[in-house]
Amino acid sequence: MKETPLSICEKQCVIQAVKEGQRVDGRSLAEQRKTCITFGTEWGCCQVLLGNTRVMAQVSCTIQVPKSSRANEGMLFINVEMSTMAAEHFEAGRLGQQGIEVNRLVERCIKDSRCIDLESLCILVEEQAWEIRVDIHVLNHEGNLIDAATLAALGALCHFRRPDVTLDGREVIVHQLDERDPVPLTILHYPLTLSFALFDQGKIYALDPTNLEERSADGKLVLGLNAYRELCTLQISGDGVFIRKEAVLSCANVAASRAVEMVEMLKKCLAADAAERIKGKYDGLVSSVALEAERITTQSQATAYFKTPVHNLEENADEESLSVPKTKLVKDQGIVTLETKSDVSSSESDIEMEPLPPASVVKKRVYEEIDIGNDSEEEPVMLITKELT
Amino acid sequence: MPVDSRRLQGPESAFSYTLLEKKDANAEESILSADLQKMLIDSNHVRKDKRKPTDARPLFLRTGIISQAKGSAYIEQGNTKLVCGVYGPREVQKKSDFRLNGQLFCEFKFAPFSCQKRRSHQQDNEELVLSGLLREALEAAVCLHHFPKAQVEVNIMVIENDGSPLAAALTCASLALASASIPMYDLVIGAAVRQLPKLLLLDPTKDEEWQPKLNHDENNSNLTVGFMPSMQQICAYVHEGVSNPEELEQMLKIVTEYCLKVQPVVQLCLKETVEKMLASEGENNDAE
Amino acid sequence: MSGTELLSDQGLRIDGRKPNELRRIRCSLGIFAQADGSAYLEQGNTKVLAAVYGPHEIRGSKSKALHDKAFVNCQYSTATFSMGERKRRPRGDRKSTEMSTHLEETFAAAIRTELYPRSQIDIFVEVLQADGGNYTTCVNAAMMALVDAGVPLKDTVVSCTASLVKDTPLVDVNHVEQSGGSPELVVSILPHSGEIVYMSLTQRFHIDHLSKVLDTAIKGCKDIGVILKEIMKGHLTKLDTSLQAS
Amino acid sequence: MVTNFACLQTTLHNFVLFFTITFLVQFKTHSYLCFIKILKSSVTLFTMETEQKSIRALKCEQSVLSRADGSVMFSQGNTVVMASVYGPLEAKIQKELSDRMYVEVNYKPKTGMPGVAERGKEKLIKTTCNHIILTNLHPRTAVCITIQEMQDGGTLLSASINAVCLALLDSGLPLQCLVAAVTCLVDKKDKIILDPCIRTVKEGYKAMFTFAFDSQKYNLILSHCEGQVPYQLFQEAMELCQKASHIIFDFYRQAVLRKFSKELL
Amino acid sequence: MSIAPQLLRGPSLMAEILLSEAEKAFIHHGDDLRCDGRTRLDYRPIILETGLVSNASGSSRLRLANSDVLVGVKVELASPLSEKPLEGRLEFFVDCSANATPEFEGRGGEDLANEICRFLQMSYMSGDTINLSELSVLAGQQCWVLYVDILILECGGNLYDTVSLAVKSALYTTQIPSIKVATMDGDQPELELSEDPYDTKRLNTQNVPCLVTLMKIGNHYLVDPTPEEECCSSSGVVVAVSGSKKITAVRKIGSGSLHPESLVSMLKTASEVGAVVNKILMKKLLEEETAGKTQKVGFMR
Repeated sequence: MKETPLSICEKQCVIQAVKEGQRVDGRSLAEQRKTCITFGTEWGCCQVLLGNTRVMAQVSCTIQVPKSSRANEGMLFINVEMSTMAAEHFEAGRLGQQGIEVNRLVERCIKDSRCIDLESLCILVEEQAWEIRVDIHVLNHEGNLIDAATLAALGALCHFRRPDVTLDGREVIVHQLDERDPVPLTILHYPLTLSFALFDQGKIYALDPTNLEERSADGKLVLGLNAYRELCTLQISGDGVFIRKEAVLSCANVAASRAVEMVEMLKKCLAADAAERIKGKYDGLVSSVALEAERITTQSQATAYFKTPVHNLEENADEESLSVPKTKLVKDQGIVTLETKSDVSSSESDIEMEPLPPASVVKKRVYEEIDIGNDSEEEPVMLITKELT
Repeated sequence: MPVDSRRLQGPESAFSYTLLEKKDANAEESILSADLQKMLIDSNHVRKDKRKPTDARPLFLRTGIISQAKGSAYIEQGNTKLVCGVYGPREVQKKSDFRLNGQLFCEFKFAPFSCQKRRSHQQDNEELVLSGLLREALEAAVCLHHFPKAQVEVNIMVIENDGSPLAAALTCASLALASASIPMYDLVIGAAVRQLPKLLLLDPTKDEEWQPKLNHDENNSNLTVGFMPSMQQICAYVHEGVSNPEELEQMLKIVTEYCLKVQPVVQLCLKETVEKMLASEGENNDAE
Repeated sequence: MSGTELLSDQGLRIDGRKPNELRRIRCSLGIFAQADGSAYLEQGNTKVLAAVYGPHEIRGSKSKALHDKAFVNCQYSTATFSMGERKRRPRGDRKSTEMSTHLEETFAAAIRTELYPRSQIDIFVEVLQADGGNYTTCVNAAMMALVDAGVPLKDTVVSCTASLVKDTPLVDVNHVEQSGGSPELVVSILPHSGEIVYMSLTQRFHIDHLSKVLDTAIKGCKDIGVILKEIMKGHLTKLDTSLQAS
Repeated sequence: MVTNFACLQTTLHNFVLFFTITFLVQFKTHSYLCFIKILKSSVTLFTMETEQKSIRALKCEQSVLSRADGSVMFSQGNTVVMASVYGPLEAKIQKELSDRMYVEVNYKPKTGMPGVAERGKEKLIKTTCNHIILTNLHPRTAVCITIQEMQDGGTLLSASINAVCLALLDSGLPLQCLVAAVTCLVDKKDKIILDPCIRTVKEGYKAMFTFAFDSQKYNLILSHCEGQVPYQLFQEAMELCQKASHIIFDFYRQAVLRKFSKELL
Repeated sequence: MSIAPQLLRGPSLMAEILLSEAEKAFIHHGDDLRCDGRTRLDYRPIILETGLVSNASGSSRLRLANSDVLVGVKVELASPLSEKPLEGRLEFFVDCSANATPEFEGRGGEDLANEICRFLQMSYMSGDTINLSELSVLAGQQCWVLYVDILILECGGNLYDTVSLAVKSALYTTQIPSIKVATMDGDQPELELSEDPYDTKRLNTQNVPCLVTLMKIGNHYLVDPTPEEECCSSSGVVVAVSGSKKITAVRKIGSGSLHPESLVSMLKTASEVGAVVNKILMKKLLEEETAGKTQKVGFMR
């Protein structure tokens, strides 16, 4: 499948807006979309939402023979997977040019900046070492895959715990997770990427571009930074992009301060996750299903507006239904009780927002969170008794 | 090498148990060609399978064994067994491959169990080259201008390899093409010969085939030829090993003579095929 | 970091150059008969061959054709024997594909593609010997091949690397300096306007140094630009005299 | 009806199950059982205590992905999968079918490349989809279904099928019926555990079954079995799963209800 | 059926050349005089230079008219094949650079490369070409592997011959480091590489075969065909001829067929031509070696 081509008026609208210092989703030029990081039950699973862009990373490890050129180091392998799920023009099992670009940038940001202490992954010199593999799955492509992918990869690496090993002479004993506490990776610094879309011959730059902005821009500036304001990677690319040195420097400064905030946030999320785990009854990604209705924010409406205006016409006749009132549905049989919660918190933010013309075509989402009893898997939740049939 | 993700793979470090068989590697390497000759043939000039040097193995041919194919054939040459299926002519699938003449696509495949060492499901380098040789040979025999813009596919599957697979494949493929009613100038008959310093062995088995080994500097080689008997033309010629031009001439003579002997056998098989076809058509007509 | 080894106390680099000194550049144009344009370029021990075919009709699927400009197609390939360790595949790996993409983007910016709508220009580069700065040498060689082919350009593109050792920026990094753990900044510019068309960085350094290193790289680019322009001129006068002679 | 038996054995007391059956034509559970009964003639009947007869919490979020035509993030207990549907699309020439839609299913594991196991799952899901989608309404087109494993809670196959069904519902492709898949296993003490969690699966089991039923008459669409148990247990497990499928269908109803709630409230 | 069509198609390299009827007629019916003034058994001028690639243990660049080939030989230690524990091995790899023709872009040149590669392997397999047991370091455990990497930079006809001459020259210059097996320390033998970079040994390449391509055009056959001539011919033979005039491999190329008699006569001619080519090449290589270190010209011409 080919990607739906971008119409000239869409492109011009974006460019014009940017020139006036505005963006189609209402952000300012140096503003990022809302970022949300969640972790799975397994070690080393991290899902990142950057606006509507959704990326999941999973870290796994195996014992391998180290490379002869680096006999006392473990290995890090980064693999980006893009399937049709993320966008219609991606093909499962085959990375296109875009995929390779993302893969290489993540590799350069995380692997080449040596943020993981690979020497600590060596078990026996020249014989055995851990190979850490990061699989990054792009689930939804709404622009700025690179930032989302690096954040997810870094989050997953921070979250990951490998089984402990001990040496008995030259024999390696791998301890199962329940036998001995697993060991986290040694992270030396936290590198992240921040991307700018470049417009108007490199004079205007917009942080965290959406897909629409990426496709209308001249090119892209990707900066890899850590919390110590160190540059880890940098790339300017795009068909016919020109940029002056001054612009690069000012982007770098903006990005450096952002990177500090992002690393803070990631650390907070990691700490929150650890606290949850201690409490027990941890269900990982389940809680991110039907993620808060907060996500109906200004941006998502705007992107939706640009994406499929006609498709959503009937669906959104009235504005109030944006916030679904709290309801409790009780099944007639009296056996199955379905509780339905709905988050109303979003409605406030919506009211404050300047409605985009035409307001009626704003796409909104309805979230269902239909719980049957509580979420624990320990106890049987609901019994199917004979009466059911 | 791309990883085959469609099949369960065996452990990488596995190897054939036959390598562990008791044999003195040093001894084998240093066998002189004269001794080698003694190993392959006894003092009465009789080979291990009771053949004379210039005898070929018994040949068995049959057509129409793949019901889905336009034409097919099966050949048994001693223990070398292979099947050929012919599909087409049909439209060329890739439009950029457009050519005014018809095109031949050949695939030569050894079944995983056909050789002593297990072969992979994916085509390896040797199979690719054999496919190319087969294609070049058949292109000379098939009237490609009769089906412009179309393609014919020839698939060879070797079920058991006991020497001279390419020779058998050539005969089998031409028979299959003929049974698929693809216009041809002539049948292609394949034949192979093994050269030992003072002796030529026609239609060598796996053990008799030439193997790249040290110290066989004397005249020692293997030749496979595809011959079109009626046209007196050679459409395939592959020689490996060390020989003089004069010896090659001698080898070629033996091989072409053999091909002339095989020709009527293949013709007979083809005749039976046509008769059977006519008979079944007649039955159909009667039924109507 | 092995800074002490890479830069001696006398301020000389491992191969005896000064920090702001380029490696020797040698170049010859028109070395192939069949290509429309070709060039061979040496920057120190890094040796690259480039060939240009086109502008010609789109090859393969017609869907690649652009209605308003030429489609620039590049391939970056490395000879298997070009490095110390043997490379298993000359191309098709992710790094090579990435390089190809960047070459395409750079030359799409430099070539006056709007003159050849619905056509294609092929640029193939082959690294014969790799000794650091492979990508920059490829850009420069490809540019010379384009000049040899007579493809109209908006401006020449030149590329150069820079690094930072002991807070001293180094220009035109070789393989030892690159693999010694020091950062490498690759910059491609249009020398007339000084605008950056491509830039990439591996390894880390503090953001405060960026300005300094970037300046060094841009200076390096401009110097290379001057040298290449001389070579171009020499080639053209030679062509001119040979034409007049005949 | 087409059935594939990988392996089928009958012993005196034990009915050995190690096979995968895919029905291309839907038929009644009853007749399926008859069919199996014919295959095994003498089986002593077991009366089993079936203990855990529960299904874990179901949760879903439809239209999670902005680009797909239909998408869902679905959780069943701790199992989380995401499914997306793109279609009807223009089919590739090689894949084009003149009389119906081509269904492409991609199952993506969390780590590593998809291998043989994933292809097996793809095949099962594909045949199920072929059955429930009214493919003949869109000839010469394709639909692309992608399933991403996100968290393994023990029942990935059944969760995937349920997620695909929800995603198809979300995409608005015309369907013949809905499908609900339920997994159960027989543990070492011959107890049937419905919708097992990952810990139970890892503890080991005698057999694991996944059944899928349609929404109209709760007939069997898919049956995937591994392991060896007496026939009686198999029958019981299937009946249990059939009952459990009602909950999933109820859940679907609620999900759709939520999606179009404004019209009802 | 999952046949990748590009793998089954022959090299379509020469499809681009357009020839007029008159040109074709000249090539077909011309007397013992070819378009470029040669007779049927003449080669075009050859430029050969060795030792151009500093990262390789042996290298050569050979240009035969417009056919340009660069060969690098890398020497590496590896474990021998389980079926041949006492031998080292040669691994050929041919890469058709897209510089030669855009057709070779991506994997376009792979089938041609495979064909050349396989034929080289075939012709080097016979016992008297290279003594592979010389490459054994530690029986059954370590051996030298010579990676012969061939880079085809331009195609101006007669690739087989060009490649084989370049490979032979590269092998001639290949330096294999001296290695010593140190005293058995327990059961673990230690390999000791010589400190002196000039302490190397060379292979005996006297008998390494050269390939001779003979193309059949009309009623004649000729050596060293130009692309135009290749285009006019439907068949020919490639013959590997060792230094001792022996034939080590033959294969028919092209989609045409040959009469047995003409085939035999082609083989005889090929062995004569091959012997001469071999002799001249060895002489020139020796000359270059004895001339000592001169400035490498390479591509700077």
